[in-house]
Amino acid sequence: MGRYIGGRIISMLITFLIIASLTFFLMKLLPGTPFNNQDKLTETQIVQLNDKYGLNDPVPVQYFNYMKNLLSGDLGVSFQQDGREVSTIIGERIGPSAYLGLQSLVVGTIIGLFLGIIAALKHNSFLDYGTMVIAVLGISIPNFVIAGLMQYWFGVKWQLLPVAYWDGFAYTIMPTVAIASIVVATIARFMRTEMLEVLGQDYITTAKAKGLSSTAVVIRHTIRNASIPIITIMGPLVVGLMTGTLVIEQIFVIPGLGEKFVNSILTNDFPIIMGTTLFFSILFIVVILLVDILYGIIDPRIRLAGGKS
Amino acid sequence: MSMKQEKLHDLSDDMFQPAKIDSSENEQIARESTGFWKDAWRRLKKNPGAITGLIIIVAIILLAIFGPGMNEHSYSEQELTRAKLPAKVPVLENIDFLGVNGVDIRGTDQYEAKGYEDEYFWFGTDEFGRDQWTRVWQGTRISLFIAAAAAFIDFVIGVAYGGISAYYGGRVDNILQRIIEVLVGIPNLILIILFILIFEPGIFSIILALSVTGWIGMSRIVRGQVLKLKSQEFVLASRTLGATSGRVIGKHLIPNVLGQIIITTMFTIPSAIFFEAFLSFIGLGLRPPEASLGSIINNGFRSLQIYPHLVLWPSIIISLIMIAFNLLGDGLRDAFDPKLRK
Amino acid sequence: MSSQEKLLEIKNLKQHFKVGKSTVKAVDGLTFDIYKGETFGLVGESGCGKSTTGRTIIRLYDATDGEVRFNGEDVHGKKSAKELKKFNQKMQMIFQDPYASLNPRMTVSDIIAEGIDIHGLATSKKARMDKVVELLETVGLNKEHANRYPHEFSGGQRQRIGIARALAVDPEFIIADEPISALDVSIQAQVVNLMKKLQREKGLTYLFIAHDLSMVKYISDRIGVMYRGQIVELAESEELYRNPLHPYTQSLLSAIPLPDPEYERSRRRKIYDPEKHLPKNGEERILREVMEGHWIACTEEEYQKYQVTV
Amino acid sequence: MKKSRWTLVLSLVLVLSVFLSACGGGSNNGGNSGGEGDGEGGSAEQVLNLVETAEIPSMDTTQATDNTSFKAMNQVFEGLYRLDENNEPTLGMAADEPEEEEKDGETVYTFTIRDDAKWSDGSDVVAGDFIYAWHKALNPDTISPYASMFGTAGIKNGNAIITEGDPLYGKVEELGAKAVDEKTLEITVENQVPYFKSLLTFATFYPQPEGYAEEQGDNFALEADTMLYNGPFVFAEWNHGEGWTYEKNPEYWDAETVNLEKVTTKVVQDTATTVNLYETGKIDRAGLSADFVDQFKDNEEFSTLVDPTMYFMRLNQEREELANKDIRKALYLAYDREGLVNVLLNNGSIAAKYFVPKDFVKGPDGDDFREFAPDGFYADQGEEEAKEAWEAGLEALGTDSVELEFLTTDNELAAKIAEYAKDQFETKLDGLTITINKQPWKQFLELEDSGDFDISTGGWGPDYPDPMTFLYMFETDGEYNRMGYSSEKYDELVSGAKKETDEAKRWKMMQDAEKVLMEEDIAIVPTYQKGNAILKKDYVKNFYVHSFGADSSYKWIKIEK
Amino acid sequence: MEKILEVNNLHVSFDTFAGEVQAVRGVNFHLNKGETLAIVGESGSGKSVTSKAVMRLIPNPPGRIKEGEIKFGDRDLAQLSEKEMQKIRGSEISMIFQDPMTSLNPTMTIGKQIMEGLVKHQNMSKSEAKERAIELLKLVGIPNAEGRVNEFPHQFSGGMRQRVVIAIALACNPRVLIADEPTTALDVTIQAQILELLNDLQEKMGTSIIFITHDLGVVANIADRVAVMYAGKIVETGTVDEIFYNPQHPYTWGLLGSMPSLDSTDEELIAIPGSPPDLLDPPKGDAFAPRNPYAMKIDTEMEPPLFKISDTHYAATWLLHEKAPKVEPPAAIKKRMQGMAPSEPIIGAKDGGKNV
Repeated sequence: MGRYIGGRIISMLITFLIIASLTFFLMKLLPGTPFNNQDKLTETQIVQLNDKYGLNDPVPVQYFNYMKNLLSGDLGVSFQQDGREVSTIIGERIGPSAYLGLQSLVVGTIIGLFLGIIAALKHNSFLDYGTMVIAVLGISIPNFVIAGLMQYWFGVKWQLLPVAYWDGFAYTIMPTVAIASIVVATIARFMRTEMLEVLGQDYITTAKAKGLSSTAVVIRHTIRNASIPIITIMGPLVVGLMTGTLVIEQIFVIPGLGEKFVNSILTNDFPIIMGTTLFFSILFIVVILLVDILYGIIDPRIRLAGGKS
Repeated sequence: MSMKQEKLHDLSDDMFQPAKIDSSENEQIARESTGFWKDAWRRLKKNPGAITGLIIIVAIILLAIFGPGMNEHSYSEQELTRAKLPAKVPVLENIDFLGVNGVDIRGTDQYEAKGYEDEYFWFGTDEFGRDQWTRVWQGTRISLFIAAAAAFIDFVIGVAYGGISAYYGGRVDNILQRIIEVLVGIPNLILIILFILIFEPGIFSIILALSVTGWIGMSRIVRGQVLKLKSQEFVLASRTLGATSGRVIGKHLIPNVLGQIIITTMFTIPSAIFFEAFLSFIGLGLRPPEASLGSIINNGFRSLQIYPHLVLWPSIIISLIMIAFNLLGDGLRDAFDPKLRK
Repeated sequence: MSSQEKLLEIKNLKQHFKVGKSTVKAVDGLTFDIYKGETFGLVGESGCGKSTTGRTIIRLYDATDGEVRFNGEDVHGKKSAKELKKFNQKMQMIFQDPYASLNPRMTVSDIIAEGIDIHGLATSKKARMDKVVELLETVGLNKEHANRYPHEFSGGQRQRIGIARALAVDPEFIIADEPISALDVSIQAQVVNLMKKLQREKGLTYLFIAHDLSMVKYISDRIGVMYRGQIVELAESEELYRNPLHPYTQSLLSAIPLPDPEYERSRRRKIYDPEKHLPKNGEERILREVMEGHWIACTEEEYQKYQVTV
Repeated sequence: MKKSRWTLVLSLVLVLSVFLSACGGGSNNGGNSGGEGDGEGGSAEQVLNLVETAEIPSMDTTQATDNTSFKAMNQVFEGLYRLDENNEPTLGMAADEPEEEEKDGETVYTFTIRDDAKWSDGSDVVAGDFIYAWHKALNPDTISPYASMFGTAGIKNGNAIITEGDPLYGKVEELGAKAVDEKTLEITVENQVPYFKSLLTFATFYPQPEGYAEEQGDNFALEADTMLYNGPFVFAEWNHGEGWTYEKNPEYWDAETVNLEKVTTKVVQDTATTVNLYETGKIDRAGLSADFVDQFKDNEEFSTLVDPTMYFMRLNQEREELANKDIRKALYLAYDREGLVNVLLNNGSIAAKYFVPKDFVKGPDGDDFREFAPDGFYADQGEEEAKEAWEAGLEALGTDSVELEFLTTDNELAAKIAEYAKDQFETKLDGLTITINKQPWKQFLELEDSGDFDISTGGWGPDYPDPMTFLYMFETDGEYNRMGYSSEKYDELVSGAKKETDEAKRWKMMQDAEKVLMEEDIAIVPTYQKGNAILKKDYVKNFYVHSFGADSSYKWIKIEK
Repeated sequence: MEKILEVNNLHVSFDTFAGEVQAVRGVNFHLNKGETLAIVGESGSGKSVTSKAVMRLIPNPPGRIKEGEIKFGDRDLAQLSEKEMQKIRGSEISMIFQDPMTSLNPTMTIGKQIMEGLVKHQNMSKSEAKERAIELLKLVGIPNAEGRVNEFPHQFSGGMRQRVVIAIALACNPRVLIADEPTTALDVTIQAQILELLNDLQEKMGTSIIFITHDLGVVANIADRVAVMYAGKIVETGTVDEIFYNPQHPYTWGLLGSMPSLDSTDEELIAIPGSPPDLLDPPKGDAFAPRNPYAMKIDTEMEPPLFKISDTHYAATWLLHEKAPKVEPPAAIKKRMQGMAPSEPIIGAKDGGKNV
């Protein structure tokens, strides 16, 4: 197991370095430099500013310097937020995104599992279609519309919840609902399929033949086995949610990473682009690894040492 | 043992003559011939959700094709004097609760106020005074076109990539899968901006942008399926007959993965529409006055509280598209699932 | 067993698979010949490598080591597409699972005609259809079946379709990989009878792979018993059943239940314990001919003993 | 005193129209960071809750380039002067008006720093702090994006020091500014400009606490607790990305004038959210985009303000079609500005056929600059004349169809305006096809800068209270010309005006220059002068909005409930 | 002999897209205490459905028990509620399934899987149940039971898994054990072991067994009585000797004839031509008629009743009707009937450890 994880980490590092390099060069393909928007700059000043940040060096030199700094753990400083460390910026932004993401994940997963189970147990019944329509509705309405409507009705009209800001649990409710709607839909549909699959398995018949009650069969034998594959979709989902959604963050004024990331791309804030990209990739790769390890722990059939048996 | 013994004596001797059994009848198949697709279709027909989805999709496609031509307005014709009129539909205008009588949410008949008493705008007009009906359906057309084109490209690349990866396996598979890992890691917004720069904004760039990483999901599905299929005996049989790789892929693998591919496509289309809407939200994308459902919603979104018709109609349509494709996709999944075959 | 002309010669065939870091020796040094016109049975329990042997012979897998000569030519040395095609036409295969072996998306006529299409054996559409109908009739089906899909057929019918597909290219040699084990008894007889009939009519040679010993015995002229990737005993079928020498063969034979209650009441099963059968001093067992046509994997010492008993 | 309304016009922040440089005034009695708790007590608590559309990129006075930063700095720092209610410079760190002394065509101003001018740690603001900051701004290693301000202000060697190749390049000590003693600052001006004092209110001329800044090194001004303040407020909190909070600065020399105890500012990019926050009483002032104007225009708290910011289209005169004056005239006249400002913008913006804004500066005679042509140029001409000109232009070009690319940004409002322009041009001018090229801000600038466009949208806000802040743009090869416009006559008038010391003459020259640009050459198509639609609680008093420099001052705000 | 289970006129149908598939069409049989009844038939004959129907494990929809009774003691299982049925399943009637690879929950230790029934039916505490589980594992011949009780199914070989399945089924000492093709997926040597185990256990515990299979060799080995099913009906039933040595139904002839015996010569096997009928639309008359070389006109018109041959032996073929012509069974069958058939059925002779 240790050896397996070691091997995985090495291949992760390689993937990571390739992502870092490709992103670096792609970024360099974006026209313009970070300093062409500073309206009143003279040509000389732009040259000077570019010099200051080493942007006039040939790209390979810049690449070399960047990678050198990267490997020593230095992500550089932001161009737009003058002089602030990229790592500090990511650090202060990740908190709200991660909190919101995880909360939405938990809420969404619970509801999604519940809906998926109901739909599968009542396969092809009205309840099945109804549940699926609810699940699908969650992803059917653009989430900025959902968010806007919620903000208006719950925040302004009925004044039940705070309109926006990031200031305690009450403030997380609406954004959580808006984000969780996607999770609910994804998980519910996936769970339904898996449940149907498991319900058709022989061991379910064995369990029934033991005389277990339907509830016991569903809880002890079906749900557990149906949930295991969910872990595989959890990986990307976790990363997607943790890294924030631009739209929700903007509408509910949440100082999260999603907004920062999109804006960094649109403002050519190279160090932030690189920093966030690398952060995302690491998070992604690590989460995938964790998911695999978790899978091995939860599903006794999979032994890590030999991969899938 | 139900039949009474005595009754048995009444049978005529003639009945005990040897019967002429046509030996070929032994092999007769009573049921009508059903191919896989016919069978799936039959199952699909019994799924009310999927059929509802299908009907909605067909209806929306028809409206997207014919809707913009159903009145005399064009999607780009501006007339500021009639900006932001609410919806007004002949006949239905008399039914108050439908809210299509030209009266805005503050109770003013805008048509009267702006001097357009004799005109009807079925979905109202936007801030430029353009007919919202025409624009919404034009937008639907563009959204669907973008989604369909993106789905098509995803299909082509995804199927080829996943197919090759799984079919050749081993080292090839390994390398191709690593490439995907890297691709997933690169933020595609950077790539999208690059496309928009290189090709200028517009439908083409968006389609390309959507396709940059969109095909990965498809390729994963296809890869998984092909991996499963390629060791199936009918594939081996074909190989022992000397079939070329092309033939094995084209005749055996693809047709069997097709069900999965179609299902995946059903889910690609709505997500492409959504991604396009996201691009509109961050301001990237189409070249005005071209509009997609996403950009129309995004434009109208801020007037939600005062001109709800600007966001209501396109939202309903985009939601219907999503629901319909998802229902149909789920339905197809059930219909194609061989485990449910009897 | 008509002539003694060797159609297929297998020498020291090995097939090793890499599973993660370990290697599975599915086939580990097989040597045997198959004569023209005979049926060679290969039996053994699941996982003994018999199916792998069949698939390796027909080149579905590239052999790790060893030689397969077909009509004197080295099958695995062939390279050019043309030669391979010719080889594919001569050697065919019938598969185990009647459900998995037919492409569910193709009509029966397309399935059967696949070989015809690949090898260009029909000049026109009509000729192709005629050939398909002929093949369908050969296997006891008829032309109404041509446009139907596999799932509409019963297991036996499907297996016959599989046979028709193999016959379409007029092969000389057919590897039947457990062709009847997934079928019902009554249907097994149909297929076996059909295979026998075809052998008679077309002079086919079979490699019949199975785990059902009674059926193998019935159909085969000679039988090889496989155990853990190797042949432990090889003899003419009557001889093998009458006089099984290897303890593993004996255990296999004694385990088969027969449709005869009397016999069943008296049957005693012999148990084969490989641990107890380990050769002393680690000597490898080599296949040796203890009497004419009866080979057995044994050590030198055992060989002497067998010769005495025989 | 360059300040950028550019960023206002087409902001970094994409999605939401930056158009509203929203800030809000007023307070309620809740007073916590969320600004909750309306209607709690009797006497008005002096707390104001505001929103901004962008976070503060920099609090280093030499590094900031954007509106938000300048606005924030105006509340926590102070230069020799600060802008008052009427946009006039009023004494800040300077104790008195300076002594002036003419010498060899140069003017030496001697400022005395107030005795009670203190940094927030209680230390004195000294003359050296100004010199320290100014040198930093000019030093090539730490060059300020606004370094050219020194030249603009006419300060000796200000331009030379930042001009590569100049013998004085990089020699910051050659700048015409000296700390004579702790409290005496001497500024030498080589080229007097009337707006000199106004410029000194600008952030680039603020002091920095030399000792403290050196001590903090790279961390200086990165966080609320790594800087010192000398303005009316200090940062109590600065949560990057989320917002910041001001508190009254007890060390401020004029602290008794300052009423507000606390100002909270949150970064809100979505206008709908801003409006909702306003409606629920969480904020006291909100900028509105056009979408919301209809909703609130009858509201008592609604008002519009006109800015001296101009929007116009650059016509790339290196293109054959646009080099033709008739074509340009047709474009100039075809555009219905009334529809734009009344329906699409709907926020008090004024349809403009001129380039130097109204109500911006008054001439020596006390009249507004615009008085000489109050309605702009070709004011009485319209669609018909446009068509005539178009025909003439087409004839000259020998074609009957013209295709032009309209470059704009992905900003929602900019896109809308482009869409409107396309329709206006295409429906009124036969044979014209407009293709809209919508690009992200950075790429827009890149394309515009490299002349890769036919028509592009632009906006310009003043950096100092003088028409020159507009007119200098279109000098031949000017940094912001960007459209290949070149007129000897115009160049002569502009450079003449720059040197002219007689105010009346200078004024006339500038008016002539505008006339050349607009009437003779029709070099650009002006569209409108920017208005702002604002919601403000009426208990917020004395919220001063400035027409140049920092957007607004909170120093005098009072909550009266 | 005490009848422990009696099935009367059982009809089971499945509603499919194509229509109603009548999988079981009026099945009658009974099970005596302590005996093994083998139900033989090819796939699709309804033997598995019958057994699942007894357990009331037919998934509904699409399946349903249309009519008939399943008498277990004085109860009619067909009428019991799901709750009542749950009390019977696993405690009084248990079931073993065909594929040991899929019939165990892959994510639950085998110990827990055995314990579930014990806890449910015998109100055992966890520790008691675990002890009993270990005992059961020992009983079914799993070495090192104490250690293996905590292992997962994938850690067991196929044969061992089937032993575990048997242990689960026998946990509560059921009166009836239904074994649905329990050895079909296993190799011969493993099959032999499992059969021996079942025989042993039956002796020890006195369980009555319904053994479903298509392998006549297995039937000969394990059964006391045999019911031959075809197209959803029982076509012949009798003691094992009656069926093997005096078969009367042409379908039984076909089944027996299609198996080569080890001493058979090169003669052709008796193949039953064609395929079983489609139960979506069962043919009129005798369902076997189209494949029956001895078919008579009446076969295409009327379903044959069960003709009694002896007290224990019945067959549903018109050939047994008094007016039917006497037909010669195929040679191999004749050989069985003449040469091997003992004059007397030897039911009691089962005792005395015939197998190792």
